[in-house]
Amino acid sequence: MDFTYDDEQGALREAVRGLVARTYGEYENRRRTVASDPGYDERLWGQLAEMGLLGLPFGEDDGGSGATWVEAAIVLQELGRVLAPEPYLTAVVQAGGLVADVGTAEQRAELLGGLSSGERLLSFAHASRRWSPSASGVTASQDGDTWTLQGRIDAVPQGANADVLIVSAETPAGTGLFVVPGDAVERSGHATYDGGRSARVVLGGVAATPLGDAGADQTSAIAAALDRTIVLGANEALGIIEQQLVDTTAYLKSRKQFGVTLNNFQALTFRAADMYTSVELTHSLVAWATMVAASVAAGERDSEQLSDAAARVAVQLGTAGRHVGQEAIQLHGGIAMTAEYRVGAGTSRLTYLEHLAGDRGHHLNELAAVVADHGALDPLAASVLGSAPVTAEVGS
Amino acid sequence: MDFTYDDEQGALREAVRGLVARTYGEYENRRRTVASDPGYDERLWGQLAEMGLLGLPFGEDDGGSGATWVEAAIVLQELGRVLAPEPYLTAVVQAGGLVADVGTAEQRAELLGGLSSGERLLSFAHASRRWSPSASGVTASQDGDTWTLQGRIDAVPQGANADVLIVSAETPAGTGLFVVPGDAVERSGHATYDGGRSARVVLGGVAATPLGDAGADQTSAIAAALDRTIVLGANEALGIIEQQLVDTTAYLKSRKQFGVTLNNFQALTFRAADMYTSVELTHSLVAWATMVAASVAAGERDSEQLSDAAARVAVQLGTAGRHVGQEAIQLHGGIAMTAEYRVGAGTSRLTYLEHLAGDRGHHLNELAAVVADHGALDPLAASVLGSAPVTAEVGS
Amino acid sequence: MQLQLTEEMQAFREEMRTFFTTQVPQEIRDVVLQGRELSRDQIVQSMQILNAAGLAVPHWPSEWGGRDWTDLQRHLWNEEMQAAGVPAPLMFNAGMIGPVIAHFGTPEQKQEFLPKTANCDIWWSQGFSEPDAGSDLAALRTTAVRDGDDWIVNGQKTWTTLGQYGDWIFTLVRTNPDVKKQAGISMLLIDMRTEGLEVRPIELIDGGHEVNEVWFTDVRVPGANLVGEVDGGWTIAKFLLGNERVGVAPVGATKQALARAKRICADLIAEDPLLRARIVELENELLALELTALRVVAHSAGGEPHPASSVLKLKGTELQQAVTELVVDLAGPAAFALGDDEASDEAWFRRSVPTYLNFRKASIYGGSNEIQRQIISRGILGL
Amino acid sequence: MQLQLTEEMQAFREEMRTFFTTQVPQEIRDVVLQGRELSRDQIVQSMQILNAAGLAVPHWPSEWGGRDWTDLQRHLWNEEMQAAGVPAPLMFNAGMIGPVIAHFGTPEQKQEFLPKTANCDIWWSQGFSEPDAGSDLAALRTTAVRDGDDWIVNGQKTWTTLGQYGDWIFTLVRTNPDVKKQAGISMLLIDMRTEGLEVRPIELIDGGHEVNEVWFTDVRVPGANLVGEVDGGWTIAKFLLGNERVGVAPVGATKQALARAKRICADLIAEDPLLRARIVELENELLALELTALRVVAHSAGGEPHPASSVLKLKGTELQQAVTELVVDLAGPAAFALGDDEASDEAWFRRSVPTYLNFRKASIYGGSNEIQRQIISRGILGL
Repeated sequence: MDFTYDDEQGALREAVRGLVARTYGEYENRRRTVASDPGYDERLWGQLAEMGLLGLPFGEDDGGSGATWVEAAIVLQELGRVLAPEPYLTAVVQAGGLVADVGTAEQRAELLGGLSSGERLLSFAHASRRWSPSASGVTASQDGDTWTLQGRIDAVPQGANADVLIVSAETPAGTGLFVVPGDAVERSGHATYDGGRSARVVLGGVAATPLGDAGADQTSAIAAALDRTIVLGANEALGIIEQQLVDTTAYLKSRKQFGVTLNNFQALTFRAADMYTSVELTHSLVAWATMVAASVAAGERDSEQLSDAAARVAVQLGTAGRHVGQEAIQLHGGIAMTAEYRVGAGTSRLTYLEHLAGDRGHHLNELAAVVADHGALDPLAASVLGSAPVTAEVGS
Repeated sequence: MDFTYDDEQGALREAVRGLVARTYGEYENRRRTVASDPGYDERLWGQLAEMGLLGLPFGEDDGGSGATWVEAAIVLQELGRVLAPEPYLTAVVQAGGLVADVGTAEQRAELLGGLSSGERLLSFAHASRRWSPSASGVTASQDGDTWTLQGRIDAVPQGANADVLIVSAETPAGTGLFVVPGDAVERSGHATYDGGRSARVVLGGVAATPLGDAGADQTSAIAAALDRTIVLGANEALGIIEQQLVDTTAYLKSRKQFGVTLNNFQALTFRAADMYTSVELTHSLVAWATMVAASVAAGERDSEQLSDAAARVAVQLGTAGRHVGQEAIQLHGGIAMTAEYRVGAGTSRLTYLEHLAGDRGHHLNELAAVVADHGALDPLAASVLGSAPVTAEVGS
Repeated sequence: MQLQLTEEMQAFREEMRTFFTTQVPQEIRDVVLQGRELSRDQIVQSMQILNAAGLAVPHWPSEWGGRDWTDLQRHLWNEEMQAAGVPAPLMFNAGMIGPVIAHFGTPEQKQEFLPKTANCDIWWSQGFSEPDAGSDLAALRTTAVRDGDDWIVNGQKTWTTLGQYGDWIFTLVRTNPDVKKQAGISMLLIDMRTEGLEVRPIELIDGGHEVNEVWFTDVRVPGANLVGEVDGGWTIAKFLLGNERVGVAPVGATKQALARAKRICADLIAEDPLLRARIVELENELLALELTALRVVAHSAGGEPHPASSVLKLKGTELQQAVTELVVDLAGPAAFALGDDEASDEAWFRRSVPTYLNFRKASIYGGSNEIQRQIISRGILGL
Repeated sequence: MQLQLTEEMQAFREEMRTFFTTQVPQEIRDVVLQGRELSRDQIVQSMQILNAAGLAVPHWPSEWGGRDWTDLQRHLWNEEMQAAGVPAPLMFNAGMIGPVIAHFGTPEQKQEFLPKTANCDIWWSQGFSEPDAGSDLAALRTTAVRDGDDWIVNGQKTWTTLGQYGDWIFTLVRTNPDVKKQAGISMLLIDMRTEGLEVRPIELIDGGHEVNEVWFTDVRVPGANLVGEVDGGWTIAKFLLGNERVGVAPVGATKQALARAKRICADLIAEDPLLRARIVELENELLALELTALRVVAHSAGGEPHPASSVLKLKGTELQQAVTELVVDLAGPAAFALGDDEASDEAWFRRSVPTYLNFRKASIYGGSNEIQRQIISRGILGL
């Protein structure tokens, strides 16, 4: 078990950090970027593509870079640190990941190739009840080889700008996935509270191509995509809370009240210490879950382990993200309430990330349903749930 | 609505405070008293009787003082403040209250008269699953006019010392209540962690007299007795946490570390402020619930309101009692871990009180089951649940 | 001890409830109950309706429109107002500068300002905080220098809530830089149309425009606009902030918000035991808080404020924030969608996160919760 | 990054697990797993079994029984030991005075004490804290004055854990009252049978006798029993306390206690969604803590301790306490009953509250959690 980056990963981190700092090192640039459509910097997106970062987790045969989710996580941490609004999580991790898992070789080459090169922006258009992997609200009808989609999706990330939508829809087999060109649908975009972009997409009988096997039930693939979105999104969140702690600490050292800097008030410094504790514990759990995701993707572990890890990360992030995000504002005081200052925007983005693919309460209920099925958790075993030490059964 | 004591209640409080201070003002006396059987001071018990305090909530016809649960609550707060181990809560409130509610006029006169005069110690012997009002583990059999009881009760308060046991038992009608002389049963007493006394009582076919109507189902009377025990026990707990706050504050002002008194450390004083907040909020809720109990006893309100108020107090006490009890120890540091010092004993007693008649989790589940049945709570209405403001239904 | 309200107080409560729910337009109250943003006109209209009925400034001296109510009456008035979704009378007018002028003002100032203040004919803004004088208010640096009978004001205020609507601003300024910082402060009333005064918006993290910076560049203020003594402003500030903190817990509005959330999300709540338990905990804490407010008002008649009143702001804002956080979780991914109709549940979901973010201010403004803890630990516990 | 243990480390872990679960008597391990009190003999017996296998003091220098393990190996050894219910090697011997003597002792002291210390032939006690020197240890007042080659010790120590079993006590004493308080402290090794030394029990709030006062009245200590330099004791104390704090989270034992609670109370938990959620939260926090410990040990090889190691004690004790609190709630009224058979579930219920009360110490002793927060805020965050 090893939590350290190898040299290549370390270099990747430095490269991404340097790149995004040039665009968003000044927070005002981020503020300006999200103020007008498309809500991110297309030049930076192109640079990410040039560096091979948009294709990181995809195979080289599919036009990707052949790295793993660990490398994608490194990118997301750095994006989080500067609150970069680029749609890496939704386009690369969520939509791209689905295409990689489900698409035919041809689809993968076309869609992931286009995504990786920065030419095609993908988005996952999924209408469902509160993070269910099953589609509801969009129906697919088949007529010979032709599929058409009918229905509405309320909040498609970057939906008004995406070149390709991966749409989930109810089919006789369960939930299917379909490829629809972005400009073939009716879509009305709007800004979300975190500065991102979302769109209502109305599908009025649009023609669609099945992603992967026509007629197959893709519910479990969608579930895996949601789980991965949680785990990778938690890496973005980790970057945010790490930076919020840095910002808060710096503020406490520089801001004066009652004639002294705020770090003279022990009640405040102890709360900063508690933030540190939350950040470090989150760091550990997120790193572990990311390794689980990579391990599952490599076929070394069962997909249930991804689902378990994602749920655990969601629970942790729901606690620590709020703790740090709220305390960062409170310890800054009024200045953090302003849009000019990045701490509040971080808390806003954390809130988005918490609710994107399944929140704390949702996953707490899910974990609670099976809590009696295992003994003590063991992260050093082949499955964290699988091997309660024998001693758990002795001694009573 | 009025939370202040009238002159008579104020005088009662001062009288009780003065009386118990003479016995337990020095904490060492409390420690000595609980170290040997019966675990309380029989002389003080006699003085409480002489002052009419053991019969406070009972009618004058029954040998009581004809006051209300509000006055009993005043006594309990003062007992709590000095951690008096006298079994007021279990003998007077719980067992006595049951006799008052259920007993025949003759039984009331005999038992409550004896209780009030200090001649008879009563105890409620109730075997049930986790605070259920229904008996389980003891069975009553009828043969003509003769009832006999069979079974075991694991933890009867002051069970080895009580003159009269009020025993719950399964009957064909549900749960019945029976009067059994203490010396007619097999009983083995032991100390409980809070310094109190408990006993295992084994009923090997002992003859018993029905309390009140022979053969009636007394489940709801038992439920009311448990609810009252929570509300009145919360008054004892309130006395404890108020005193713990006083003790903690005094300690922070006097104890030196690193050359200065502890109140120079803002992280500690802010935590004391949070303790104060918990104490004051608890004070308000406990006072309200006590008034509800008195109002229900006076027939002015439905018994459901007692049940609701008891549940709310249990939830509040479960949070605030732990908060204050744990912080009191932590802010004192090592000294509070010692048996010589009263803060830790307070936390121990708080733990007992929380678990005596239904704890936080138990009542949180109960309240959660009906949370959708009302709008906003309204303590100024005829029922806190009953009259959601009309505005709750407009505006959407 | 008495559980029931007296009959008289029951009748009073009923009277308030009837007035608020029948005399203030439903469309204004809906804006409040749904957590939307009130317009300037709606706030003024509502306050004028209250003022016409003698319900805008009941705590002022009776000669200026006060009602000589008990604290309990004022509590009931306030709670019923919140429960009905009636916008509270503009705090800067009714709660801040009005009582100050009534207490410290000259007869001319009273005559000139109090009726217009009660009726919101003047919209007041507050000019206290500065970039380097927040919790440490006495560190303020905006100066006023004598020029004949006038004062010349230079400097900058910040966090001026709704300053974009303001007609006049009551301002703390430094009139003597050579003495202990509290001793050199005065209060001036400044017409916001005066040359050299500029209001600049501050965008908040919820995207809204609620607070402002106010810049003063050689702003000339007539000497008659000084309130109280020269260099006596700190006493006035303490008087004003003291009024602000006593007995103010936003219980009624928080209760309404929670009840509303329960109703709108009934299906979700029915499925989820953890959400139900969380709601029970919030309801219970709100009940304890409301009872504490009642205990305080019943006890403080004609004397010092009850010590427990310090917990009202602290706990009140915590619960206010906790309810906004609950609503965020109830909304979940629905908060990402576009709710077109502002009055719809969908729009309420969409507003959930901006509201949550906006209410982070509640524990910062108006005496931060750290200041409240200090008041409790020093002032009450003597630590 | 690597999720799996290497094969070598898997084998090492398996070796530890096998040893602990087969070579240490079940009856001793049951006492630990059930949260009962170990006897002196059981602690000594267990440590001697470990020592015979080279598993008692693996972190000591290799010439005195150390194993030159990596931090990960030491972590696995410790966790498996806890998981199996094996009593940890007596901390005062293995974790405190042993490393001190090995580092600061004379060759004679090493020869004399280290083998007996590793084998628990000497039971060491700790004489650091005093009634007025707790978190502020340097304020200690017990004095040692030269008398020829000897020292004469007077004063009082407190919180001496298991001092009733002690053969020797390592003691911080003031040898120079005239300098800065840290600069006048020395460390003496004192035979507890020396005349003038008295151990007095302190009863704790759980009713147990776990700590003691140790009184010194003209206790004569040979000069050869001084460790390190005269007046150099503070350096030794910092060395010792530093060892104590690095990488010590009681994760394994807490996990066992939680798993045990789940098993014993399975029926109750099956009925109660709030209990289930609470257990999930605890398991999750324990997982995050264990992963943090692993992150720290993987990272600290041959250098400074990883900064995150400071959270291990802080969070570790909080979770330890939270699990004892959970068990209190699971036991509920069953804690009032008399469980006759110490090994029964009933007795485990009965012990729940004493255990809960006893573990309040965890956040006070060994560097209180306030001290930990200070280490984090000052040492790591630079505040």
